[in-house]
Amino acid sequence: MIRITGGKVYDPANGIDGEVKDICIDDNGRIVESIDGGRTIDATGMIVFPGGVDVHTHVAGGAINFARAMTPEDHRRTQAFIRTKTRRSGLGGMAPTTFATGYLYAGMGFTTVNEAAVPVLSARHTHEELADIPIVDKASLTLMANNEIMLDQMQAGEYERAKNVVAWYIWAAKSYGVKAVNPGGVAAWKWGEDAKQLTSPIEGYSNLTPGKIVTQLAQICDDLKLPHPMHLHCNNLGAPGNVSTTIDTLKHLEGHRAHIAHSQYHAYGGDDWDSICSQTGQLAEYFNTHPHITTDAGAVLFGDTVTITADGPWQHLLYKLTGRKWGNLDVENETGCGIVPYTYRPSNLVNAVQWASGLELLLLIKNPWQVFLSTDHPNGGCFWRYPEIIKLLMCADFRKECLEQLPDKIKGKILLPEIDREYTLYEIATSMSAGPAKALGLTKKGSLGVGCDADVVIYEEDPTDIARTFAHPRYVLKAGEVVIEEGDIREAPDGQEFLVKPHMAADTDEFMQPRFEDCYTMQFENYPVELERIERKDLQELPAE
Amino acid sequence: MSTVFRLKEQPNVPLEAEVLCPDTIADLSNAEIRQLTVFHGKRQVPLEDFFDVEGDGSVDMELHGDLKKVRWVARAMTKGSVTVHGDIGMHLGAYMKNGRIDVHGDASDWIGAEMKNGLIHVHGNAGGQVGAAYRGDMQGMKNGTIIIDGSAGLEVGMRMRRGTIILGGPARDFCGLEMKGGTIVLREGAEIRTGAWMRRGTIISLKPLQMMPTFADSNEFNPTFLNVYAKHLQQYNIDLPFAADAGSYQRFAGDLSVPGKGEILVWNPA
Amino acid sequence: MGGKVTCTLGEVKQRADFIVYWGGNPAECHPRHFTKYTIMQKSRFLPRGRKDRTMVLVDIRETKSAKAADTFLQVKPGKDFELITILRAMIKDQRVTDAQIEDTGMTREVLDKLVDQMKNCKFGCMFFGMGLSMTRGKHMNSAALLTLAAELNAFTKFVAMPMRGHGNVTGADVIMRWQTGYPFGITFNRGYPRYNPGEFSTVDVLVRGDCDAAFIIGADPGATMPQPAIDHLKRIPTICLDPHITHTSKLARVHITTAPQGIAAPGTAYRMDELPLPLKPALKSPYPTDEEVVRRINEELQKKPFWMPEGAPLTMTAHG
Amino acid sequence: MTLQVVNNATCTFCGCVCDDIQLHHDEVRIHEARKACVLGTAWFLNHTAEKKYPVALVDGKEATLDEAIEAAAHHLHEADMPLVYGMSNTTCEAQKECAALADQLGGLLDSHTSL
Repeated sequence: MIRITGGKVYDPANGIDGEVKDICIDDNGRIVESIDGGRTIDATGMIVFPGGVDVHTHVAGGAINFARAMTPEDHRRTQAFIRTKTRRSGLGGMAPTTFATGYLYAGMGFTTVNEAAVPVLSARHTHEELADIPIVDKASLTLMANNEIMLDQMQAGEYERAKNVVAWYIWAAKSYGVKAVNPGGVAAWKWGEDAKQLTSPIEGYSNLTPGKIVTQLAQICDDLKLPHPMHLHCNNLGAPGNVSTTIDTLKHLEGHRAHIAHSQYHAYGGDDWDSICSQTGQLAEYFNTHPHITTDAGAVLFGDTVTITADGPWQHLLYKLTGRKWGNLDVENETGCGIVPYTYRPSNLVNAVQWASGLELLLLIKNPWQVFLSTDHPNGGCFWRYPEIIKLLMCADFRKECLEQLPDKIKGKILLPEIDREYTLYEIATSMSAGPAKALGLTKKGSLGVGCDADVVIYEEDPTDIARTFAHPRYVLKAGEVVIEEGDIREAPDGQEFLVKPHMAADTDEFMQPRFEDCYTMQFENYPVELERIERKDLQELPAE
Repeated sequence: MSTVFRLKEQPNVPLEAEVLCPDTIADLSNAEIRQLTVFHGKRQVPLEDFFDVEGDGSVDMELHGDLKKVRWVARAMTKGSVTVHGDIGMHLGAYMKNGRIDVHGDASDWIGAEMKNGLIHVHGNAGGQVGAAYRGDMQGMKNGTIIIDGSAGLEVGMRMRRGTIILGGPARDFCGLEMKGGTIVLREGAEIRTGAWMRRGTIISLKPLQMMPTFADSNEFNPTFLNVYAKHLQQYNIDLPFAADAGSYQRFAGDLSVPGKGEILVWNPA
Repeated sequence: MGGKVTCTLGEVKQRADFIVYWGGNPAECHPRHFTKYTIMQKSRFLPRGRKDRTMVLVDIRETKSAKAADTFLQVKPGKDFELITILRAMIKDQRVTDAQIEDTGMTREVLDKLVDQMKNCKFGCMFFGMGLSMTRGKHMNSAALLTLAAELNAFTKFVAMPMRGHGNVTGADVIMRWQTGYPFGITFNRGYPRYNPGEFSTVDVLVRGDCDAAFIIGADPGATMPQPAIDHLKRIPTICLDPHITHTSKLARVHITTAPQGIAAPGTAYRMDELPLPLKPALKSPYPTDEEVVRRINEELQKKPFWMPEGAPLTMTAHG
Repeated sequence: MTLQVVNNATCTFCGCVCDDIQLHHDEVRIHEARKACVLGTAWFLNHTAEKKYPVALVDGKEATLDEAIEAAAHHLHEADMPLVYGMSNTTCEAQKECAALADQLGGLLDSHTSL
């Protein structure tokens, strides 16, 4: 039992904005009305947040593990977590090891993460890695938008079948929902092509367009009653002028719930790399008038990182542009992924536009319940740099200083210099915790309400440096256990995984088996991840319609 | 006065001793130096368990003994000198920024790896990856000079960006692999795959080389820069032939597979 | 600088119309590779199966696999690296002389055709075996082929993949990457992982005598390593886990018999394309599993004092 | 006697890791491995559930499992630079324990890949 007393509490889920109140935690790791006895943590003069929730990150699975192998030079220079008698060692950096991933997230007060891209074939592998990420709770999303068995059903107009296929895959992968990447484009990339127009049929299909895939998949996610709506990585990522594709995609989503991933990468105007400019105004306006759609920023921070996405065409372009290392991994029948180490530089005009665009979206979308903190780790920057973004959001003066590093020709290409908005602590708590938890449908996360998981962060305000405040919480509690205290990792307990079991037609197995055997190289029976492999889980069975 | 280190106890397993560096010991007393931590395998022990130390700290160090298992000596040194009497282990002078290292004996692998500047002179033989990049890094040595009187192992100067490596004896395979700049002088030639995948830079060999197929054989010549370069090398007591009456250099350009703009000059005595 | 461009075997099965095996003999070493994953399969994109695919075998000698190939190219021993580098130059239209080509055992005509096939296929895949990766040049030979495959993506879709032998060695690679950041050749002597093949790789460590105890599992270095390495294993306390009494068991101070994986021990194994598969043991072994024995050793060690000094820092900047 | 059947069993002999093998066994010995290649068949048929070897040997003498585990832990704990090597013919679960072992020991960790 723990009582946190005297702290200013920011709990947007319950409308609490800086009120001094006690938070009580029982022995089951839940927040309760009151307790008798137990430890008291004096948080007088400090601020109390619900634990952070990362709605979109890449921390486990084949792709990030590929990136680890490609960047030994980064591991050599990064933060090392030293082995203790009870705690495993690890390395931070651009693609941290699993153990370090847990330490780093918890170390800045994040207690729940969503691994946003899992090919079903590597789901078993991803769960093994997730199990090795300590402290935080985890969810994962299955990559669907280029799955050929599903696309065939959509092409044939068999919506119900397509829906069952999606449900079957979610359950086979033991995941929490659906991620759609570059719908139709990855399938085309396997032939070295891309899908850039929402209304032209994709390579290999007669009438199936990316637009139709987007609409139907969003409908499927709604009909399956997934707690998290379709999580969409739009077509045409990173390309000048792609904002029109993005808006067009959003229009295909009218009437559906959806979460748009890393919208910074989808908010550009211009015709080429020289004329690229920010079009975040347009995109933010769309969000401001469509409150049922959420997004995460996918903000870019200057410095080294490794880009890794299921968007193979974009990766090949980056490889050609940078001449650096390139890894690419295509997965049968499902998806592909590419990996390129990259350095974002303020002197580079394109990078400067990207940097500004991410912040602009966070500042121009008015409702923090709609736009969340993310860097699309590791693509725009490493997740452990989130405190830098918080500082940029909270201090207009600091933004102005940073703007001075940008090249002169940036003038007129970005909106950031004209924006004065500064996030309040309440808005930060919304954008990094309450909002993403709600979008993910995790009802016990992102809230300090009675009955919620006692994931609590206590920061000591450092008025001279907000980034420092958020990078070094005084205490972090995970399920009521003090895991970080005075900057040290005290405990590294295992977190749990969130899974859903969607409803599907009884004959789905029989339907899937012959199609499966047609395109995969492993046995149908050996393919689904066994439920008992996931040791600590929170399983939600979804009702039929 | 130099600080003198004598190995008194032969390490059983590798001894990682990056504290044996002028930058670390310069301002320390003898007693403090003795207490510096070295890693005998995984055991963290005081330096004095393995070394007798004479004198207080200075920027000049002398090491004596069979130091084959002693690694990381003079890591990232920026000043002074290190003189080794005996054989020395891996990573000698890796990341070195300035100063001078002399080895009167043999050196192991990765000497001067990713060094930025300074001079390393090995009077015996060296191992592989001299002045090379560590795994995954884009660039090996960025400047400075490494002289090996004897032979060297695999991947000499791998991905080097600038600076000079001079080998008195032969090099093994992949000398100048993925080289990006700088100069390698081979007085006794090399085994195979010299200059493989090189982008830029120069390899000068005084003995015939077995060339990679992806180098184009161009003209024979005596470039004037060699004249200047030969004079530059005289400070290290290296004689590079350049007089037209003594012979000429055959020039190979490559590696075409990259395609790169490196050159390999092979001396053809008259 | 190159990279690694690869795919799962299902992609090869479905799409690859051009397949190269380099330095491997799948007919005898991976007998079902042809039929299950590559040339013999029919798919929606390659409905006629073998007829829709072209296979080239490159090796230093004509093995049984050559019978299955459309073209067999006999490279001179030790010239793989040179040949791959020539191909890298040729796909970029760089001039290589006939004499240089012939030095690898090839002719210009043969290579022109190969380059043409590589550039004009719809989906190409190169598999490379130990004939490439374990001969002179070693990891550079593999790097050459991976780079060639990456560069071919300027013209078409092209991937490359090692033909891993040795059971579940891929699993070890994958797990070490996520737990330590590195695939093999790791030391934890500073309390966190560091990596340097050549320094921390086993043959080098043993030959130089750089370790003073060895724990060997799922391998028999006593039978396969060079003599100086074996001699060192004899000198130091060696512990060996194996379902059989092996050469290593005989020189070891401690041998523990364990259940063979997949036959009597359950768990997971990774296929060469890094896909994990569940194991379904048929038999119940009288011996414990490897997993159980190593876990018990770990538990036993937990009871002993920890080796790191008290008060050592918990984090630091890595040093390598 | 009727044999028991395991469907879709996985063969770990080579990197193909075929997972469509049908094993026919009598609990002691596998009599048939359908769909397996020659290498896989040999692999399955050459292992039995018989107790052919001692549980453990310590310094060449038969020992109990407990004694052997204690001896192993003792040697590894004493060493200044222990090596953990191999991991080809074993499960991922055991490999994870091996990585944990090397981490706990502060030793070297390496697989067949480095050969």
